[in-house]
Amino acid sequence: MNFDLTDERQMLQDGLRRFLRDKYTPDLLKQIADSETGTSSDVWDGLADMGVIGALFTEDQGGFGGAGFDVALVAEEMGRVGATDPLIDTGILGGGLIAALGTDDQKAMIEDIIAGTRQLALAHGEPGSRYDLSRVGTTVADGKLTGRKAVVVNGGAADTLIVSARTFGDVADQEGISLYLVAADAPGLTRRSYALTGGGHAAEITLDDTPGTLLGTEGQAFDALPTAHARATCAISAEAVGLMDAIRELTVDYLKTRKQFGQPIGKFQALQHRMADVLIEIEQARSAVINLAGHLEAEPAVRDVHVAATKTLIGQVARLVAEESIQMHGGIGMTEEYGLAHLAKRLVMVDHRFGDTLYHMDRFIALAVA
Amino acid sequence: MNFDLTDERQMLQDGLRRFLRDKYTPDLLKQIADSETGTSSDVWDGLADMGVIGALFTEDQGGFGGAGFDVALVAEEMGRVGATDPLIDTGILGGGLIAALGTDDQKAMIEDIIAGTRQLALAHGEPGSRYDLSRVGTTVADGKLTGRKAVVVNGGAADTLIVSARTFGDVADQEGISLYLVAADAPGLTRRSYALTGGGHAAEITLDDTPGTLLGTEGQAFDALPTAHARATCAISAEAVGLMDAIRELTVDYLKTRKQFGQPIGKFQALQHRMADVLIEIEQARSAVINLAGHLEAEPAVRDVHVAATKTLIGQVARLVAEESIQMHGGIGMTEEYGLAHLAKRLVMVDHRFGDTLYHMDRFIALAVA
Amino acid sequence: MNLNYTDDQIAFRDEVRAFLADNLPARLSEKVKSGEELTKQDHEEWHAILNARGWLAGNWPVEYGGTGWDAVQRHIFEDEMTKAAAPRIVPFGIAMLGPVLMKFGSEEQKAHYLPRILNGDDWWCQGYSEPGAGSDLASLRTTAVREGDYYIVNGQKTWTTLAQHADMIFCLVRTKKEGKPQEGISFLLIDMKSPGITVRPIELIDGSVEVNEVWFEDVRVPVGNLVGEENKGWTYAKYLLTHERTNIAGVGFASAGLEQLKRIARLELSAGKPLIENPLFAARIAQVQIDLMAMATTNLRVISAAAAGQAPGAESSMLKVKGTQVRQEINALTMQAVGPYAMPFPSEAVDGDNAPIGPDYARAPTGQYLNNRKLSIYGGSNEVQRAIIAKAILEL
Amino acid sequence: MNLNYTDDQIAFRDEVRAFLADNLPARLSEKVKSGEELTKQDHEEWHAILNARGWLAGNWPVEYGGTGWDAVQRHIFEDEMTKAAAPRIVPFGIAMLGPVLMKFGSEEQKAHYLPRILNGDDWWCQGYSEPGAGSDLASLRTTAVREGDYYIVNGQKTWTTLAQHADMIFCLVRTKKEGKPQEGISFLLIDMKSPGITVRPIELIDGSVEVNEVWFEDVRVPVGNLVGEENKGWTYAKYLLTHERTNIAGVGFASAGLEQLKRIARLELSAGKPLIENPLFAARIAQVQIDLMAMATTNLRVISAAAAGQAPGAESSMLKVKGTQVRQEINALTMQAVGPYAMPFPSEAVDGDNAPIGPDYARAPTGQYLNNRKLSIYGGSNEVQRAIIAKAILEL
Repeated sequence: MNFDLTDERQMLQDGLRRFLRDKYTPDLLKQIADSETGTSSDVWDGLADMGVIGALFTEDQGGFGGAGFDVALVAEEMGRVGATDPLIDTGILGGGLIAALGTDDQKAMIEDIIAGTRQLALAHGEPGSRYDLSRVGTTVADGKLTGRKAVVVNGGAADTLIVSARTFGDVADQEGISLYLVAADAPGLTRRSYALTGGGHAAEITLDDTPGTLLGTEGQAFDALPTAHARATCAISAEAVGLMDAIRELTVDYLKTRKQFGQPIGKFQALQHRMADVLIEIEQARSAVINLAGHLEAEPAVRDVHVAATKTLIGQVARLVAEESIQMHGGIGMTEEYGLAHLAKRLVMVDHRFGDTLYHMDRFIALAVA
Repeated sequence: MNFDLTDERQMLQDGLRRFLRDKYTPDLLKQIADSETGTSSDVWDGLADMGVIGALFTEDQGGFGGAGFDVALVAEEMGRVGATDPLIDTGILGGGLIAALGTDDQKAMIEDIIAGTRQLALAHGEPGSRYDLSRVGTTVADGKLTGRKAVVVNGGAADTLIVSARTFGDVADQEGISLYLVAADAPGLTRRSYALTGGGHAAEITLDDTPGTLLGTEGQAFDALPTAHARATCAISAEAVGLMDAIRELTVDYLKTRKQFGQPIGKFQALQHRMADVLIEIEQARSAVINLAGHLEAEPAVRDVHVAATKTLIGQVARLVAEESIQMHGGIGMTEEYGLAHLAKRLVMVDHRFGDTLYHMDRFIALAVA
Repeated sequence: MNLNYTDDQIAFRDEVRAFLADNLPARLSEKVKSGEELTKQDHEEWHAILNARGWLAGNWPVEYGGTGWDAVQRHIFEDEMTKAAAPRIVPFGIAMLGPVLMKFGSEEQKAHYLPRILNGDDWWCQGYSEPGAGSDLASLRTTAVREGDYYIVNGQKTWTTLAQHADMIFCLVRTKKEGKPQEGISFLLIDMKSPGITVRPIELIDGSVEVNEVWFEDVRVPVGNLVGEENKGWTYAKYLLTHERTNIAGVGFASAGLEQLKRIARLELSAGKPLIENPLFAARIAQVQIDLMAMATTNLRVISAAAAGQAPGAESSMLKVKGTQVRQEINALTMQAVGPYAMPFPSEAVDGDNAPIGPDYARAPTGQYLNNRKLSIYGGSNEVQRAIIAKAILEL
Repeated sequence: MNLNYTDDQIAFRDEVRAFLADNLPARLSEKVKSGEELTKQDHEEWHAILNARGWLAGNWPVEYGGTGWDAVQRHIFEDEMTKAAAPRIVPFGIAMLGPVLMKFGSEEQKAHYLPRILNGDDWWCQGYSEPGAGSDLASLRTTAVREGDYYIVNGQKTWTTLAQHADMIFCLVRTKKEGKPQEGISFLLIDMKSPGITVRPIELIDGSVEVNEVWFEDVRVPVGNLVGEENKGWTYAKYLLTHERTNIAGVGFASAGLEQLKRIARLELSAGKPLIENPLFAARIAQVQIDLMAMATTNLRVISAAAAGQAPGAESSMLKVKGTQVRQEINALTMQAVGPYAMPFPSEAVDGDNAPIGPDYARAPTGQYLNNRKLSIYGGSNEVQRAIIAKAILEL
């Protein structure tokens, strides 16, 4: 039992933290927010150079990490500055699925991903599919895809999309789902990209007889999705803890400086106690992420208990931290200009990807209570 | 729209409050707690003399009240002193069912009830039936009852029991349930009486070929039970509000007098804010009881929405008030000797009669959400 | 004790309901339902319709052109307005300034301003908050120095709602620096077109622009624009605050929000079934519905006491806290109900120019959730309300 | 970062597990499972079994007859003990007084008292709290006045757990009235058989009798019973408090409680189905299980840091608060699970003489719920812990 970082991870953490601290100025955040894609190629190149994208892949896959604790470490640091770079979409979902299912030719793409020269997105969810992984209505005939994909994060900036489609079966069947690699500029593909509340962009994607290349076995792609989502859940949960730490720092600083009735509001006992409760819950969230990261490579039955437990707790604590921090700030916490707004919104929106507290509580009950 | 008491009710409230304040000394509470039956005939006679038992019955039934607001008023005053007298069991459940279902001969008993010379109990629940009103396994053949009845409040002191039994149908069917009047000293009836956590006594009752007299139509008694339970729920909810008021007073007094670190602990802002939240919830509970009392005579579909809503809220607020008040008292709140113990335990136990927060939340969802 | 309306009250409710059915433009109620921001013109249009019927100023006596309604009638009116998804009446002139002028204003001020409020000639905003003085109004720093027939005003106000539309602002300003901090405050009416006033909009967390910073640099205000006596402004402000507290629970908003939540939860599918049939989500809805049922009755108890002439006291603080909790919880559940389609940034999702992203009902909830964080902050934060309860009711 | 035990730790765990399987009397574990109060003889029997194996003093170094275990080993031992439903080791001699004597006691005191603690010759209790001095120990009023070779002790202690069984009490007493209130406190060992000591049991809300009031009236205590220096008792008390904080989260108790809850929820039927299949109740269980999973890891993080030599700081305050919340919630759910059979008064329901009222598993939950209200009150109330967190970690 050991909760210390290995030397390699400690180095990665130190370097990444320094890099992000320097890069992520308020100006950069604004510039990213105002950009067409919600990303910064400058930051992305830097991440690639430092080996941060590579840290999401195992040595077998051509990376130099890839374990749960690598994913968590990187994501937590990204969260700490409110970064919106699409590591989850390009690296974990896109790259992860190619690594899991791809032919040798297809896997060659991972080198580009690690080098930072390729952007991916997983176009899986559809209007009305909510968080159900097996609900796929997009059809495929002769390798041509037709359907609609919803809230595809990084879908506007990606040059390659991984698109799910139904080869056979009913709309909610696990059997019969196939994955395809689709070029963003393929015929019949239209995308409408828009800014997200939590930063970054997503796209609504329409496919109309759009050609794609099969990724993995036809009709048998489903099993790869829970694994990719477990890793993405670990990442977004760790990112949430980074966001919580940043928000906590901001709020504690504010409590120390903002004065009311002649003293810093942090001297008011009611706020002290509430902030103590917030801190306790953040530590709970941190431990939950450790649990998930440490079981990410475990057998699916064990792993999924931790996926469900961790994402439930993260969603709950995220709401508490965001709401309490805005409340303790008062009016200033409501303004877009102040640094809290972006962090708090990004934190709240964590609950809307890869299943919310409701979805995961139901899963946890099924897996671990009854 | 009017939230004032009528003159008659105001008089009843004033008189009853004065009577109970004078009667319910710590000595009396201890004397009742140590008694065989958990009751005081002295108090009971006084309640009868004041017309308090009669206030639970309509004029048609020989009483002088009987509306939801009468029930709530009386019960709230009883709660305010932590009284354990079996008004609910003898008056509302026992008397109410006889008034609803009895023959003219049987109804003559109500006069005795109002006069305070008769004690009743409803022996309906059975081991394992939990809060399900239709789950009856006690059998009846030729007017002789055989079975077990569980946690029959006032079952030890009652001279007459109203016992449910199944004439036909499956164990959980609403159809097929009959009610019988059974004398406490009837052959084949044994009772084991014991003290309750919230004060008063209950009994486990075993019936072995015990004779009873049919009350109402054979096999068709079920419909009377939800009505009787709605009235009992109104009473116990109002009693809970009385208990909450008493506990709040005790706690606020304690906060004003108990000193720590050189000042009354009521000056600590964290406790002030928590106590304010407690107060807000008590007002919610009070309003919930008004809602139920005001709809107790409404059609069952409307009434039952309020039964479910009110009992859910009461259970939640009861737990909050009991736990916060003990916590704010510290060690002294844990001792049996101090007045809080009895009140807090009685309040917590409210959730274990007539359906708990879980039961009523499920009911509310079925009746009012979907 | 009687929970039902009297026959007269029922007749009044029916009258209001019929009027709204006939006179509320569908275009406006659609905007309200979808959570779209209303323009100044929208508000003016609706005010004019109500004013034509004599129903704009529910809390004004008849002599000033108000309705003369009692608290129960006002409640019924507000309740019907909310149910019909009518735009809320902009409170600054009608609900806030009006009562202050009637009680403390000069005859000239009353004769001049009150009709202009009703007619929509003046759009008012409120200049209370300052940077560094939120719930702590006594530490106000904007100054007004008398020079002849004018006050010269310097300083900064913030959180000034809809100042970008305003013709006039009523302001708390400091006219004396000595003595207790509350004592040197005056209540001044200022023309927003005066030279030296700058308005800077503040973008809020949901992308909306409804509050502003207002700067005063050597702004000249005629002494005739002082309300009541100099240095007595704190008294008038407190009087106004108690009037601001009517409908503080927001029962109507909560009821409308709950209906919206249930509608969405019936349409959204989770694992192929309506979300509202998910027991855990149903329980969260049930919880807030149960809380709301109780709160609505607490609200009526307070209103009923007010109609009987009792002054609203710390009970309104309890309603404020519980009301915001209920509304914020409904907002959170509604945002949760729309699932991944809660993610698009509100201003992109709500903007009418593009086709909507996701289902129609998914456009508003995230913005509402974010924007309504303000409920527990403004109008006296919930922390301030708890302090009032502890002091005034518990006497701690 | 590695969540798994090392091979050595696994071997140790297996060794403990095997020992408990062979040596824990079933009679004792049955009592623990049913929530029955243990007698003094029960505790002594179990202490003797552990002492024979050399495992009674997990937190003592080997030289004093302890195990010399590190924090992880202690955690494994406690975890296995809880899983096996072994009686907890009575903490007053072993966990509390022992470390203080080792660090601050004289050689004579160590030589005399430490072996007697292990052998069960002395049953100790703790004399800290007084009426009017709960979390605020500095306002202590029991006095010890030196007269020749004796201190004369007068005053009153309260909440003295198991004093009715005790041979000895370690006490904080005031030996100086001047200066800061913390400065005049001394740490004294007192024979409970001394003339002038009166013990009065306090009946708790669940009917149990585990705490007492202890009066001292001119009690003569040899000066040799002073630990360390006069007026330095506050330092020793604080040292003891940090030691009391091990296992403060009560993860083992919570895990055992959760198992009990689930077992009951599988047996209880609601509407004909096991209660655990009710989605709302399942969600409440899930919530506390999720909280516990995270808390258990927080606990290991703190233990792991302690094993690496870091002093436990305010993290233990976080564990205290969360630990009590989790355990109290489990208690509340378990009481709810047993339904109407939660109503019989605990001492009647648990009393072994009569046949049980209701199902066997229904006897304990109400008493456990009521009794465990203490968790958030004693050992530094949760309010005190929040203050520590705010000060030590947040630096507010």
